[in-house]
Amino acid sequence: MTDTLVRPDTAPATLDAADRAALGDSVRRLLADRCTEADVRRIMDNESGHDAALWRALVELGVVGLTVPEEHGGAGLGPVELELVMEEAGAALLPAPLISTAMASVLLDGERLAKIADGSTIAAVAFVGAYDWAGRSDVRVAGDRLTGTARFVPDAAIADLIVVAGEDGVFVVERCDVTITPLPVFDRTRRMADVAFHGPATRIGDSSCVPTARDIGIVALAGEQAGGARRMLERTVAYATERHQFGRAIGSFQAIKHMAADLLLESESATSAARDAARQLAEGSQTKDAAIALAAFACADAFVRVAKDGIQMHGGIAFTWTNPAHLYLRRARSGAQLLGDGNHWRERYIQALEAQA
Amino acid sequence: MTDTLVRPDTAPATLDAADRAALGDSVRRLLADRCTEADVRRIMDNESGHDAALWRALVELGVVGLTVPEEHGGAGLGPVELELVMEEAGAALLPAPLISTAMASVLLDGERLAKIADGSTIAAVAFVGAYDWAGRSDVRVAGDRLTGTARFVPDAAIADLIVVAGEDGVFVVERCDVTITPLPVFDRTRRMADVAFHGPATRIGDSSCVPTARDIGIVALAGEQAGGARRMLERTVAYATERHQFGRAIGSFQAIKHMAADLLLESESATSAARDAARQLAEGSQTKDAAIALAAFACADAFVRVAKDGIQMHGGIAFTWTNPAHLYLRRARSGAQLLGDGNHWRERYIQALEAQA
Amino acid sequence: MSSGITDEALRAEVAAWLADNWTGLPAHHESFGRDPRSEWLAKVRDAGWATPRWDAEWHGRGLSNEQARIVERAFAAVGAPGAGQDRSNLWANTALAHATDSFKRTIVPQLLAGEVGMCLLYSEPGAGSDLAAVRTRANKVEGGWRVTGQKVWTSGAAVADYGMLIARTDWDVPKHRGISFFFLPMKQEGVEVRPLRQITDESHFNEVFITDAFVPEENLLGPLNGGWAVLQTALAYERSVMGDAARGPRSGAGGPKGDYSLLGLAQEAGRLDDPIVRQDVAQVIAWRVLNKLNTQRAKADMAQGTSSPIMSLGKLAMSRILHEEARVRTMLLGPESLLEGPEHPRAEDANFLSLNAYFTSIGGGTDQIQRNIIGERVLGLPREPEIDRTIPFRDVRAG
Amino acid sequence: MSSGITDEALRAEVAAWLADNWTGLPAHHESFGRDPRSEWLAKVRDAGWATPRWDAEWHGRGLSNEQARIVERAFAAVGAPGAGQDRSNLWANTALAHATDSFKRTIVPQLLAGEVGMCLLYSEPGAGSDLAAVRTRANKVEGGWRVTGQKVWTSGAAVADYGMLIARTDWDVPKHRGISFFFLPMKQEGVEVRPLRQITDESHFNEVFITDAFVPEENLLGPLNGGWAVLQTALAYERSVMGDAARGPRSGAGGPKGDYSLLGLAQEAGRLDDPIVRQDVAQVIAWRVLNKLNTQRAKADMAQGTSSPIMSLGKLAMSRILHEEARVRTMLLGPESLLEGPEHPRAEDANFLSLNAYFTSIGGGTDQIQRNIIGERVLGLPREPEIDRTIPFRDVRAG
Repeated sequence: MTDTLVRPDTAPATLDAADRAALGDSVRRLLADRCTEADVRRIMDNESGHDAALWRALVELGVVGLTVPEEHGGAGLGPVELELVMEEAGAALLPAPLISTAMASVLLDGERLAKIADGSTIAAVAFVGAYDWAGRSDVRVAGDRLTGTARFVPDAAIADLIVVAGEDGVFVVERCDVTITPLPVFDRTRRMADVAFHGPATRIGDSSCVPTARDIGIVALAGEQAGGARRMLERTVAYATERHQFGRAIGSFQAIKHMAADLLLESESATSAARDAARQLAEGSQTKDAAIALAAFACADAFVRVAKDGIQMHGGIAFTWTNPAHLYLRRARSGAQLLGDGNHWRERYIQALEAQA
Repeated sequence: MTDTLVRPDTAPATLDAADRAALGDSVRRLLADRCTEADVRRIMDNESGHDAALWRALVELGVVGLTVPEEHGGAGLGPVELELVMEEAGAALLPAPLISTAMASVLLDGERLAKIADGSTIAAVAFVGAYDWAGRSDVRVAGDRLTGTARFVPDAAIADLIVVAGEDGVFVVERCDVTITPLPVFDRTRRMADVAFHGPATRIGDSSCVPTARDIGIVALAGEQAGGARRMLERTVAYATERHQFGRAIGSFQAIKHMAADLLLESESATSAARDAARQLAEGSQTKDAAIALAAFACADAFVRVAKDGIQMHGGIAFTWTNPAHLYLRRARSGAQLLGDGNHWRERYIQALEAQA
Repeated sequence: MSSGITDEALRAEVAAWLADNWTGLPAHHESFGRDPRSEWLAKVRDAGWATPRWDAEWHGRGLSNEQARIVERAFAAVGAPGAGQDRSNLWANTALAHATDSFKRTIVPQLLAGEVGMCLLYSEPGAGSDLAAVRTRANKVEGGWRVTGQKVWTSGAAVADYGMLIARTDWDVPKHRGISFFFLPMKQEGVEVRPLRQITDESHFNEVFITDAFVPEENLLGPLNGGWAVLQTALAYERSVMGDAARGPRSGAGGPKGDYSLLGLAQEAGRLDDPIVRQDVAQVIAWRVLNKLNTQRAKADMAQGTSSPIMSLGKLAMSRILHEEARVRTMLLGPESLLEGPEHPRAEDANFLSLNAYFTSIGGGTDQIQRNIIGERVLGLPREPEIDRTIPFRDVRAG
Repeated sequence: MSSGITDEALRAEVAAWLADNWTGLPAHHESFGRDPRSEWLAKVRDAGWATPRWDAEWHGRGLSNEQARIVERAFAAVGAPGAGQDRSNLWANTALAHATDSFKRTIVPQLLAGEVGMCLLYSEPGAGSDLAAVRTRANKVEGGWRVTGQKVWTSGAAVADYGMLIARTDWDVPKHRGISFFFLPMKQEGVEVRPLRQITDESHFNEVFITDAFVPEENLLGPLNGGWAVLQTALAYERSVMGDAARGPRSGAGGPKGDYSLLGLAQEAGRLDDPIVRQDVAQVIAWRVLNKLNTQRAKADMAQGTSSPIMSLGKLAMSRILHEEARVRTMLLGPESLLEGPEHPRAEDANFLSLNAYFTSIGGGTDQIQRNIIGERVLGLPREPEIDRTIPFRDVRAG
């Protein structure tokens, strides 16, 4: 078996440069219209953290089914396009279960896939066992039955279907068969829940797709972080250009200017890492494990740093709730714990390099 | 047994503030006169790295016998005064075996001590076994015989006496009974040699004083590093004030000014750490292990950072051999490996904190 | 100045006074606004312990610095507040040094007893790092001035009786030379206080909207248009205490506090066997301890009459400590750090700190401004050329 | 511009030419001074491969960028040097763009064949970051100029035939407007070259003392007093290749080289089981790989005709990488890092790198200057007010 493609059984199409640019543009336009800062704040204050109308618009644009094969009603595209879309999602702080559905798209089969693509099902993915990076979940598999609790499952509270992925295989469980406990989260643009299992579950596959699902998740998240970092830097540079102190734009002071230069290096490096990981995953490169690991920590670290230093560069205005800077920091912090933290992925990176050598 | 004082059997005198200031002044004056940059470069280029006349002057000032009890012809002072003297030594990049003789003063007995104080003997200390932090030496003890090689022993090539300190006790070996191989070193103000033992050795004590000898070494080294950092910062600030580019002193640019502010924090913290470790060692404080460990890594890191960033702040002029900036970096780098590196002492620090808790 | 009393006699007198008078305070008190401890503080003031270094005219005893510390230590030993305000009370010091005679006779005793609530009206939306760019205007009218403008980052404004205000009184001179300093009465129409929501979702600060508010002539401190110098002395008081004063995690249940709290958290979280964690925890604790050692050394230097460069480093040091501690706390907690709210106090601490660290690194002068100050005033590096220092404020570009 | 040749035909032609002509080069060559590969390079030039994008007049073939890359790739595939100098040859590009007609007819062919040695005479002891502050003077005389001054940081000066020189030709205008750009003949009395001892104890650079040296009229590049603009285009060439070009450890025996060499060193040193080491090694390797990915992306962007902000980041990135790699190498070696000399190649590498990293972080514009450039030219942040930009150079404070 190979885990080099999004799905072992379908080769993802790859758009040419012009179509790729058009895809990015269309997502950017949609989000500029439907996912403004005011929209983000409104959705944050929702109990569910979800906006069904916005999700519907994303379905219609084909973004939700982006990596679902065409035969199941999706766009049949791959990691490269997913990463591109996620850069826009990150820039706009889009509160929507795109990473979850992208990971689920790798794990689900025929009809369930079609329902992801047409928007009638939202799926959340719980990694368990060896794939639960921090070892917080205690889900046990006995035959086709699941018990125990999966912790910190993104988007579980709005999911119709919970996909459980671990070394014992892939299972789906209907919402009605689990107990979902939404968690109070620091980043309200990315909701989490604990999911308790009481037995009923359907095994839909072995564990062979699980690494790819996680890799797709990393690529999507890395794209989000690269896009978030870039937008936060743009906002900060714009503010530093317009804000005057001591009769000068604060961006003319070396203290601010030099921080901005360092952040550009972070943000551009994140973009390079995310895109390279996407490309290597799409191509099934021999060195993709290293590329994925690199993107995982480089993009997370970059987004946190750009958001952190960006607030500092703003000064007092960014210490207020009404300024959006802290929303980027919250998003950066949540992403940095989602599928493994920096130390975890630096360790996996060096393991991958050792394996390559 | 107690290892809270310099020697278990002698309480070190402590000078009052005025006498302490006078001691510092007298050392500073001597070094300003006899250990100029030109002197340091001349001694660096010596084969031995040693200047007997300068050493003699230090003996006469009482610096060499500073921590030797008065009954053996020393000044009978303690870690606090040693630290103070070493700040001046570090500032002047003094190439002289002061740390070695201070450590030896803790380990040696009556007549040998007197010969340290009167300058007729130079002693080098080789930590072996559990006290060899990096585990590079392979000295074996069989009864009163020593075999194997102690590596990276500071000042061994000019020593009359090698003091071997480990968990099996303290031994002295005459120069004529060992093979000394001087090592080519990056910091030529601090020479090292490998010392091969061929049997003959005299046991002069058990291991009870060994930790104190190492602690005294750390305090002396920390003082040197704090003094070196401070002087390097002063030089850098002076250059940044006098050097003009773009019609302005470069120190008026935030890029330089803000680095200088950060370095002041490093350099002042190093001074605080070194003095606190000296005080706690002198007082036999319950928390002295933590204080020693803190000084060990804080002062080493601070000196390296001030020297490193100081070169950067100078610009091209500091990339030349004739500018003394690199001499500070060399000295900082050698000190950082002398009695344990930063990671080693951070680990020991947290062990000390655990033991305190 | 020598008061003629011996150290022993002074020690005995203050001990006896405390024995007679000190019975403790109500358990809870709010630190802004009118001080509920006023009754006690008035007693301390009247006994001469509030301001032992000042003359009797100002409720003091004309003691030397050394003797005043005897008084302070005696109060500290029993936990009684109120002594030594001649060093610590920003408001009273500022008023005594700069207020008109008539005003300070009224206000200084009240300030020493905490009978009036105070707030600071310095920063504006357009004047943060650059306080001299304030655009709040005070126009001369009969008997005083009429003030209009907007202030931000004001603590305690809602319960304050006076605000220490800087406002522009001359627009046709360079910016530092057209500012005056006032005690603005807060309880009047024309002063509106709105809470400011912080990124931590708390509201410790306010915006203050001032519209045609009146400040009487006698409430001017220092000369008209000489407010910049008054402000500098007031800011110096603040800065000298800032390094120690950074606020820690807000939760009461987040494990042991203080310099070594990270060690406890690492242990609790079962992470203390990880060598990487051990290095990071050691480094953050080390910075905390070094900052404390620096401060002790600075205080010792100052006691000996030497000026110390170290004091000004405290705030900058604390800023690095807090941001780095937030990072390490987050690393220790892993996914648990995604949570917030009172049921997750350790996560709450880590997240709160990750945001509240900016209170130290931005508030009261950003780290960048702090580095300027250290570079120029401590290390003596040359100032940056200031393009707006010599032109009339009207012509300065703002935004 | 289209040359009319198809890709296939071009590919065939260059392959055939290489098959006929390329037989390899002498194993060893010195990279400064007269190029011993001149005979080969002259052949490449005359065949039109040295400058395929240029017109036939300048030994080129008027190929498009894409077709020129076909030529370059064909040369690279067999390891033959000399192709594509229309992008890489600093000297020839500068001369072609700015030299007088008569001078460039002589010099450009020689430069393409490496028949003349070149060096840069920009920096001075008082003009490092601030190149526009040069004080070397060129005074007009019959038939040319007489030059007097001191230059530093000159590579290859001892074997150079010409130096690209900036010198002041007008002292009564602001600094950028009184500079001229020359090809100074180096082999003359009045030009003295002294090796400069670096902190690494090497001497790759020289000081050049110029005393009344003569430069003929036709060796002026660009307009008189218009040298600043010429310099800018020359510097742009340099900067665009700097990110990749930082020199690594000098020892030949210091373990595997390249992006992953730290991994090999850690293994060799028996330190790869230490989790702290693993984190640090991973991070440094990551930075190297990220820098490479950034550069690839920049090149791809430029190939598509978009300008890329990433290119300018390479040097800054490399500076961090080298300093940090020196730290990690030192940590890996422990006390072994105290040593130097050829018998201790791993220590030699670590120590050399700890010093030579400044070649990248200071040389060719300090990191601080790079951050200015990135902030201003890439991010579009406003320039710092420059106090000496508008005053006559005579009046500028120097030191």
